[in-house]
Amino acid sequence: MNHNLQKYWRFKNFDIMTVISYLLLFAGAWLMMFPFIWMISSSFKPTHEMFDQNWTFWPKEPQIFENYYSVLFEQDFALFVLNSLIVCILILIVQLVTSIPCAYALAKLKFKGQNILFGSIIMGLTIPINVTSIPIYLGIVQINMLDTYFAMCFPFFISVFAIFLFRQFFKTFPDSIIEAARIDGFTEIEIVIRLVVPSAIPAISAFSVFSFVAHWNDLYWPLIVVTSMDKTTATLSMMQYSDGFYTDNQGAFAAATVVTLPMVIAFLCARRLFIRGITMTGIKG
Amino acid sequence: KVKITCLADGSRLTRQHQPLMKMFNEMQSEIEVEYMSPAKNYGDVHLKMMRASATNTLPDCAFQAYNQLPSLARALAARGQIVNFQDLFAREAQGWVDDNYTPEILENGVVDGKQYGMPFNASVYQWYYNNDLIKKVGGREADFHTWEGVMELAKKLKGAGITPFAGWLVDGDDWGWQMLILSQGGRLLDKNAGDKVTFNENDYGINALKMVKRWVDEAGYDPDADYRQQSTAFTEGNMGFFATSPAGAKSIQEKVGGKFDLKSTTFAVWNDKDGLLPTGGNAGVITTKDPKKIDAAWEYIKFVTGPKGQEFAAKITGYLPTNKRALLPEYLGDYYKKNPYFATPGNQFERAGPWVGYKGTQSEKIWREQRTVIRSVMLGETPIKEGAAKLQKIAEDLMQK
Amino acid sequence: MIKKSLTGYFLSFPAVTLILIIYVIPTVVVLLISFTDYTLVRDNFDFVGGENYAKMFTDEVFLNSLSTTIIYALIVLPVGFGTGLFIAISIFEKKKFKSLFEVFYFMPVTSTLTAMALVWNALLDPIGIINSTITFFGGEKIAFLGSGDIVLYSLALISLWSIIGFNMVLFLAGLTAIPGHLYDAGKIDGINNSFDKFIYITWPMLAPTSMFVAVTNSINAFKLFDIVAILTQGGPDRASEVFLYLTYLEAFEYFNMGYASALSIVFLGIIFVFALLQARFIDKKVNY
Amino acid sequence: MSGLQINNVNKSFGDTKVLHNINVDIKQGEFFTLVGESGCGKSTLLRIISGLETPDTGSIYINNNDVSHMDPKDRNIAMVFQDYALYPHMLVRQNLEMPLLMAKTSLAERIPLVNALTLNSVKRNEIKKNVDDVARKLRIEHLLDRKPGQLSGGQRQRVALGRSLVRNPDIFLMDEPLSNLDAKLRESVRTEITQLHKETGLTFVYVTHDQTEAMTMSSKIGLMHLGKFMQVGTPSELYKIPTNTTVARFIGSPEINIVPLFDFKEIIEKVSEAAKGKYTSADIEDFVFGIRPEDLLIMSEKSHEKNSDKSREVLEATLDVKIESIEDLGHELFVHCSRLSHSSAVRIRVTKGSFSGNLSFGDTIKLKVCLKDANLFDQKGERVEIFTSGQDKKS
Amino acid sequence: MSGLQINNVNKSFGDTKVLHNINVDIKQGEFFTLVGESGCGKSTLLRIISGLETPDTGSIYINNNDVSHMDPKDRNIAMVFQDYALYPHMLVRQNLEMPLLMAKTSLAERIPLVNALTLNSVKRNEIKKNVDDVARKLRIEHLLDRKPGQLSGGQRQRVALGRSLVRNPDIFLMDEPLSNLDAKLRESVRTEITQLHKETGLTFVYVTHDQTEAMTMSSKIGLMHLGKFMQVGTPSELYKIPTNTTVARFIGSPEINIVPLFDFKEIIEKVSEAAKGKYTSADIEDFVFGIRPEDLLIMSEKSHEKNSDKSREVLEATLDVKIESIEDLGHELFVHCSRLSHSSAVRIRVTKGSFSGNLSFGDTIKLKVCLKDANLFDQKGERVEIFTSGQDKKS
Ligand SMILES: Nc1ncnc2c1ncn2[C@@H]1O[C@H](COP(=O)(O)OP(=O)(O)OP(=O)(O)O)[C@@H](O)[C@H]1O
Ligand SMILES: Nc1ncnc2c1ncn2[C@@H]1O[C@H](COP(=O)(O)OP(=O)(O)OP(=O)(O)O)[C@@H](O)[C@H]1O
Ligand SMILES: [Mg+2]
Ligand SMILES: [Mg+2]
Repeated sequence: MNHNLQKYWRFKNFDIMTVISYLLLFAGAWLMMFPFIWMISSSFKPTHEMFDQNWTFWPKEPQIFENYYSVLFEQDFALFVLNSLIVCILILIVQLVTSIPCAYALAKLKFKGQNILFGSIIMGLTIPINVTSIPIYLGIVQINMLDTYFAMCFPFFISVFAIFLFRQFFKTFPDSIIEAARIDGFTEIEIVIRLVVPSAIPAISAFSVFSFVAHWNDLYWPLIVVTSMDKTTATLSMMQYSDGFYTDNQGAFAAATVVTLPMVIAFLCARRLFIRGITMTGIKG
Repeated sequence: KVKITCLADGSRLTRQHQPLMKMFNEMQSEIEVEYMSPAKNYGDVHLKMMRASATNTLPDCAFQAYNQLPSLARALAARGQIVNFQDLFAREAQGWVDDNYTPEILENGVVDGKQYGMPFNASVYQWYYNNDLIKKVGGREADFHTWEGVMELAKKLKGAGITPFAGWLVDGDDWGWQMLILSQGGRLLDKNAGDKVTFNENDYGINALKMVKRWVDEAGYDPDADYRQQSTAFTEGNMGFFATSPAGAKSIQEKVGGKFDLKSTTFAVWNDKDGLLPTGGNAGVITTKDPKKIDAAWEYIKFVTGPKGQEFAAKITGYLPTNKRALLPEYLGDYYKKNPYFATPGNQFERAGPWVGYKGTQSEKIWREQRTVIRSVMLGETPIKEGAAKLQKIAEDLMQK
Repeated sequence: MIKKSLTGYFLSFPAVTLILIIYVIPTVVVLLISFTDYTLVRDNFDFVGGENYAKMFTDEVFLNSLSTTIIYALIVLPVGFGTGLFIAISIFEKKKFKSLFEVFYFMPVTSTLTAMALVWNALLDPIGIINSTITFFGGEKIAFLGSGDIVLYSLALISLWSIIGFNMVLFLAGLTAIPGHLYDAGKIDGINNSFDKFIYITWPMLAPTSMFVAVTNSINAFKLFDIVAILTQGGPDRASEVFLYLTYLEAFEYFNMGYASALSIVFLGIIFVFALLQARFIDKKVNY
Repeated sequence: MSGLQINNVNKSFGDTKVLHNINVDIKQGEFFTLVGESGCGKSTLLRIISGLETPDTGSIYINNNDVSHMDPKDRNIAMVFQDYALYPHMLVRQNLEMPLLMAKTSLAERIPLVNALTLNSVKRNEIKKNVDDVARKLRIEHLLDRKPGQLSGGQRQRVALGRSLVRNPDIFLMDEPLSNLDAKLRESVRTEITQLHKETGLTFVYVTHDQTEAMTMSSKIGLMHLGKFMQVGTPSELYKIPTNTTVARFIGSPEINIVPLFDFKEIIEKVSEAAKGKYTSADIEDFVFGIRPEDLLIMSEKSHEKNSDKSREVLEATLDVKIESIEDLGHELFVHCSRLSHSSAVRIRVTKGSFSGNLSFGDTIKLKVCLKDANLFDQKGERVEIFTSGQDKKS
Repeated sequence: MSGLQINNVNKSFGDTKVLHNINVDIKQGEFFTLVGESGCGKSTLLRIISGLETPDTGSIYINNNDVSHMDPKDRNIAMVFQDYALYPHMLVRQNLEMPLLMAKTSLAERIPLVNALTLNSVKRNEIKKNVDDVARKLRIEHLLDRKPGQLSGGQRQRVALGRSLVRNPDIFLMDEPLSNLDAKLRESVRTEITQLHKETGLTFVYVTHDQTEAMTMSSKIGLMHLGKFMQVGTPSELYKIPTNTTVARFIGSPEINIVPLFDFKEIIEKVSEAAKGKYTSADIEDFVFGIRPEDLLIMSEKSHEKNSDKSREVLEATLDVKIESIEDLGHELFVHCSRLSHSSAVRIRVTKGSFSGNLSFGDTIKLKVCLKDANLFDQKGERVEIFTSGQDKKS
C-alpha cells in the first residue's frame, strides 16, 4: 500500500514537473522565435499595419506581392545574393584549407614555436576586425584591390577560431591510426586529407555554419571595401531601405526576411552534423 | 562615352538618385552615370569620402550633408581633389545661376568662400500636426507660427492628457540646435571667417536653452525619446505635433495611412525678420581630376539640381527644391497647390539658411559633447547660463584642430 | 625528429603567414599609430609619444565607455550563462521535441543582425508590440532604447537573444560528455533530486564547458559593437557608448586615428587578460 | 528467507526482449556470480536489482522486503561499476563521504555555503569517522586527499569499493569491477574482494567475463544466455555437470572437447543399452560427449600408463589424434591435436607429472578417456543422464 | 645474421630515461614477446623498431640493413595496434588496400578524382587480388564491404591483421593486439596469430601483458623492467630458471612462492656446503627459494605419497602450513595457505589426480618440496647456481 502511494505521488510529481518544464521551454521557444515571426508577418503588411495595437500574424490588407517584388526584382537582388554566396564560400574554402593543416600540426605534430603559434591564435581570437581594419584597408588600397572579391574576403582568410576548434577536435583523433598510416606509407598531407578530414566532417560542418553565418551577416567590412553596386552583398543591400528620414518598412522587412532565410535554411540542413560537431570538438576542454 | 561614378546614401540612393540616374542616362548618350554601393547614412558618406581621399580612390561625384561638407571640402581641397563650382558657373550663360538658384540656397554649398557643393536636397524644419487632436483642444494653424503659440498649444494638449509634441533635437545631429540659434537671427559661427563661435552673442544661446527647458518643463517634451520613437508616436496618432524635415513628409504620410487628419505648416521663428532655419540636406560635389569627367559630372549635377531633377526629388520625398525654377507651375507649382501638405517647404523657401560645420574635423565630436550639456540643461541638471558657457567652451576647445 | 618538425612548419605555413598579415602586422601598425597624431584628413603627422594614452585617463568619455562596457558585460554574462545552462539542462533530459527546441533556441544565432536590428527596433518601440503587451497587462511603457537607464538592458536583451542558443549548444555538448554512470553511481549514493544532481555531478562536471562559455562570452561582451552602431549609435547621451563604439567614433567620425589606435591598444590589453584565462583553462583541462 | 529473490522479471528495451522471466533465489551471504557472453543481459539484471532500471514485470525482494518500487538509495545496496564511476572532481574523501552525506543530511544542510552553518559538527564527525574506518580497512588512508585522476587503477578500484562499503549495505552489486585492471593487479584485487566477502558475510552479486574470477570467487554461478539462465549452481557443478553444451563450452579453458558418441566404438553398445527406452537409436546417433581437456590421458606406447584412480576404470575408450601444436605454460602443457578421421580439433591439458614422455609436433598419439568423467549430451545439446548421476560427481 | 637487431638503444622523454641501452638480437622467424609491468618501455621499444619514434642513440638492423634513419614505411614492417587503428571511414576493403596503394603508386596516382585516370588497371587488379587473397586467408571476405564500425571486436582485429599482412612485411610488430577482446575471443585470435606466425615464418615482435599469451605464443620472451631487459629466453627458461626474483615473480600464476632458505632446516647444511667459497655464511642467511605452486606437494598423513618421478628424490624438504582458502578452477585447485611460523602466504597448485584427499579451510597440512625444481636466489634477488645447473632444467 505504502509503496503504491509513494509511487503514485512520485508519478504525479514527475508529471507536473515535466509539464511545467515543457511549458517553460515552449514559452521560451516562442520568445526566441517571435522576432522572426514578427519579421515575416511585417514583410506581408503595408507600413501602417505594422504597429497596429492588435497585432495579428496575417495582415488585414496583405501586400505580399508588392513588398517582395520590389525587393527581389526592382533591383539586382540575385546579384547581391550571388555576391554574398561567392564571398562566403570563398572565405570558407580558404579558411578550411589554411586552418585544417595548421590545426593538425598543432594537435599531432611537435615543432619548435608551437606554443607561440598557439598562443598567438588564442590572442587572435580576441582581436576584433574593428581594430585591424584600417591597416588592412590601407594595404588593400596599396595593392589596388579595393572593391574586389579578394578584398571582401581577405581579412577572413584565416580563422583563428577554426584553428582552435579543429585543434581541439583533432586531439581526440587516435594517434594509433595516424601511426598506422605512417607505417602504411601515407605522407602527412595524405593523412590530413584522407584520414583526419573525413573524420572531422561534423566539426567542419559546425564551423562552416559559424563561418557562413558570420560572413553572410557581416556589414562592417563590406561597407569599407565594397564600392560598386556590382559587389554589393545581400546584407549590404539592406542599407537601401532607410536614411535619416525615410524608412521603407515594407521593403526593409521583406528584404530582412529574404536575407535571413538562407542562413536559417543552411543551419537547418547542417543541423545534425552541426550539433554533433560541437559535441565532438571537445570544446568542453 | 564618359562614365562617372557617384556616391549617395541609404534610401536616398534608391528613391531619388537611381531613378534620376536612369532618366539622365536615357536622356543623352555621351555620359553614363552609375552609383556606388550605398553608404549607410550621411556620416558613412563622409567617412567613405575621407577614407577614399586619403587613399586616392574617390568617386567622381558624391552627395554630402551640408554640415559635414566644410570638413570634407577642406580636406579634399588641401589635396586638390575637389572642384569649385564657381569655375563651372563661368561656362554657363550669363544669369543662368541667378535664374536657377537663390544665394541662400547656394550658400549651403559654400566653404571658405568657395562653391564646393551644389545643393541637391534641402530641408528646413516644419511642423506636422494631427489636426484631429489640435481641433479637439481648440488650436489653430496660426498657433504654430510663434513659440508662445506653440507653448500654449502644447499646454492645452498636455492638459488633455495627450503627448504634446516632439522634434529633432538631442537625438541626431546639431540641426535642431542650429535652428534654435538661427531662428533668433543668430549665427553659430561668425559669417566671414567661420573661425569664431558666435552662438552665445546676444544671449542667443541662453534663450535657446531657456526655450528647450520650457519645452520639457511646461510642454511635456520628452528628451529621452529618440527620433524613431517620436515619429512613430506621432504617426500612430498619439501626439499632437511634430517638428522635422520635409524629407519625412512622404514617409509620415505612408505611416499615418488614413488614421487622422495629417497636416503640415511652416515653422515657428522668434525673429520674423532675420530669423532663418538651417537647411538640412545634401549637396553634390565633384571629386575627380579628369577634365572630361568633371564636365560629365557637371552635366549630371546640373540635371539633378535642375527643375526637372528637383521636381522629381521633391515629389518623391517632400524635400524643399533647391532650384528656383522648380517652383514654376509646370514643375511643382500646380502640384503644391493641389497638395498643401507637401507645399510647406515652398512656403518657407526664403527662410532657408545655412547649416554650418565647425572648422577642423571635430564637428561631430563637438556636437556629441554639446548635446550632453543640452540634455542636462533640459533635465535641470545644469543651470542655463553655465550650460551656455559650456557649449561655447566645448566648441572652442575642439574647433582648433 | 627533424623531419616531423619540418612537416609541422610546412603544414602551418599558410596559416602562419596569414596570421602575420592579418593580425600581427596590422596590430603593430595600430600600435605605432597610437603614438602619433595621425588623422585621415591630413597627410602628415607627428609622433606624440604617450600623449594619446595620457589623455585617455582624463577623458571622461573614455571612462564612461569603460563603465558602460562593464555594466553591459555584467548584465549579459550571468544571464546568458544561467539561461543557456538552464535551457540546456531542461532540454537535455527531454525525449520529445528535443531537436525542435534545439532548432528554436539556436535559430537566433544564425540570424542576420542587420535585419534583426530593424525588427528589434520595431519590437522595442514605445508603441511596439512589447510595450503594448506591457500596457495590456497594466504596466508602464518602457522607453527601451530611449532611456539612458534602460538602454544597456535593452541591448543586453538583444544580445542575449542572439547568444543564448549558442551557449545552450555548448552546454548540451558538455552535458553529453558527462558519463552516464556517474548519475547511476549518484542514484545509489542517494543523489536523487535535481538539486543534488546538479550540485554534486552536473555542475562540477561541466566546469570546463562553463569556463569556455564564460570566457568566450566575456570576450564577445567586450567586443559589442554592431547592435550599438545600428540601433543607438551610443545614445541616448552616451548611455550605450561602449568601448569599441567609442573607438569607432574617434576613428571614423572624428578621424582621430592616433587616439583611436591608443584606445584599440588598451582594448586589446584588457581583453588579453581574458585571453590568458582562456589559454590557461581551456588547454589544460580543469584539473581532475 | 533472507538474501535476494528475483521473481519473474522481464525486461525489454523497445522491441528487444533482454530478460526472459528471470527467477533466482540468492541466499544471505552467498557470492553469486553472473556470467555469460556479451549482451546476454547481465548488466541489465544487475541494474534492475539496484533499482537503476525498472523491470517490465516481476519483483525484487531484499531481506524479505519487496523493494521493487523503492529508490536505489532506499534498497540499501552498494554497487561497484566497471569503470569505478568515481566523482572525478571530488577528493577521495569526498567520494567516500557522498553516500553518508546523502543518507544523513537534509537538503538544507547540503546547500553549498549555507551548509557551513547548517550542517552540525556531530554529523560531520560521525561521517568523518566512518570514512576513516573504511579507508583504514582498505589501506587507502594516504590517498584520502587526492583526486581519483591521481590514483592508479588498483587504487581507484579500492576507493570504489570503499564508497560502497561506507554505507553498510545489505547487498553488494559489482559489474565487472576488475576488467579494467591488468593481470597482476586483477589477481590481488580479486583476493581482496574475496576477503571482503568473507569478513562481511554479506550477499554479493558479481558480474564478470572472466572464467577464473567466476570459478574462484563464487559460491554460486548463474550462467546467462540470451536473457535466460542456462544453469545456476556451484562453480564445480557448472564445470563438472553442465546442463548443456552451451554451459560446457562456456566454462573451462581450453574449451571442452565435444566428440560424437559414435567415435568411441568401444562403448556405443553400453550407452545404447542404458539409454534404451528413453531415447531412440536415431537420437543416440547424435549424442556427443563433452570431455574436459584434462580428462584426456595420453597413452604413449612405451609408457606403463598409471591407473591410480580406481573410479576411472569403467567406461574407458580411446581416440587417435595427431599433435598440431603444443603450448607450454610452464606448469602445464596445452596440446592441440587434430582427429585423424575428420579434421575436428582436440585439446588436451597435460599437467606436470601426469605424463613424462616427449611430445612433439606431428606425432600421432593415442588418448584414453574415462567417460565417467565426461558428460553426454543429446542432439539439442541437453545433458543426458543415463548412467552417470550428477550426484556422484559433485562432492 | 638476418632478423632484427637492436644495438645500444637509449631513449629519454624529457628527463625520464625510458630505455637503458637495449641490445637484442631477434632471429629470423622468431616469435619474440616483450613482457613487463606497465610503463617499463615495451611500447616505446616497439615504436622505435617501427620508426615511429627515434632513439636517442643506437641503431636498428632489419635483415642486415641499418634502418635507423629510414621512414616507417620503408622499413617494411607491419604493425598491429591495441585499438586496431583501422581507418574508420573506409570500407574494410579500402583499409586493406591502403598499404598497397601507398607502396605501389606514386603520389600523382593517388590524388582523388585524378586517380581514376592515372591509376592503371593492372595495378588496380594486382592490388585487388592481393587483398582478396588475404581476406580469404583470414576468412573476412564477407566483411570487405563493411565499415570497421560495423564489425565486432574479433573481426576488427582480424582486419587489422589483414592490413598488416597484405604488404608482405619482413617483420610483424604487435602491441597488445588482443587486450581489447574478451576472454573467449582472445583465445581464438591467439591461435590465429600463432598460426599466422607458423605459416609465414616471419619474425614477430609481440607486446603483451598477458602471461598465457607470452608463454604459449613466443619462441622467445624478453622480460623488461624499468627500461632494461631482465631476462631474454624461451618461455620455459623464464619459467623454470628465472635469473632473478623479479622475473620469477612476474612469470607464472599463481605467483611463485618465495621461501627463505633457513625455513628448510633439512637442507641448510647441504646448501651451505655447496655455496662455500662463493658466498659468505651471512650471504647464505639471506638466500631464498623460489618455488612454483605446482612444486609443492601435499603430504596427507594417511596418503601413501606417490613418488613416481625419480629425479625428485634428492634435496627434499618439508613445510607446515595452514589452509586459508581454496579456489577451485575445475581442472585444478589453488590452495592458499599461511605459514605457521610467520604469516607469509604460500600458494599451492593441486592438479587433478595429483592429490585425492579432502582439503578444507583451516586444515594444517605438510608440504613436500623437491628443491631440485626450485631456484635459489641471493639477497639481491639474483639466481644462485650452486648445484642445480640451468642446463639440466631446460628442455
Ligand atoms: N538502455 C538500453 N537501451 C536499449 N538497449 C539496451 C540498453 N541497455 C542494454 N541494452 C541491450 O540489452 C542487451 C543486454 O545488455 P547488457 O548490458 O545487460 O548486457 P551484458 O550482459 O551486461 O553485456 P556485457 O558483458 O557486454 O556488459 C544488449 O543487447 C544491449 O544492447
Ligand atoms: N610521448 C611520450 N612522452 C613522454 N613520456 C612518454 C611518452 N611515451 C611514453 N612515455 C613514458 O615512457 C615510459 C614507457 O612507456 P611505454 O608506453 O613504452 O610503456 P609500456 O611498457 O608500453 O606500458 P604499458 O604496458 O602500460 O603499455 C612511461 O613511463 C611513459 O609514461
Ligand atoms: Mg555489462
Ligand atoms: Mg604499451
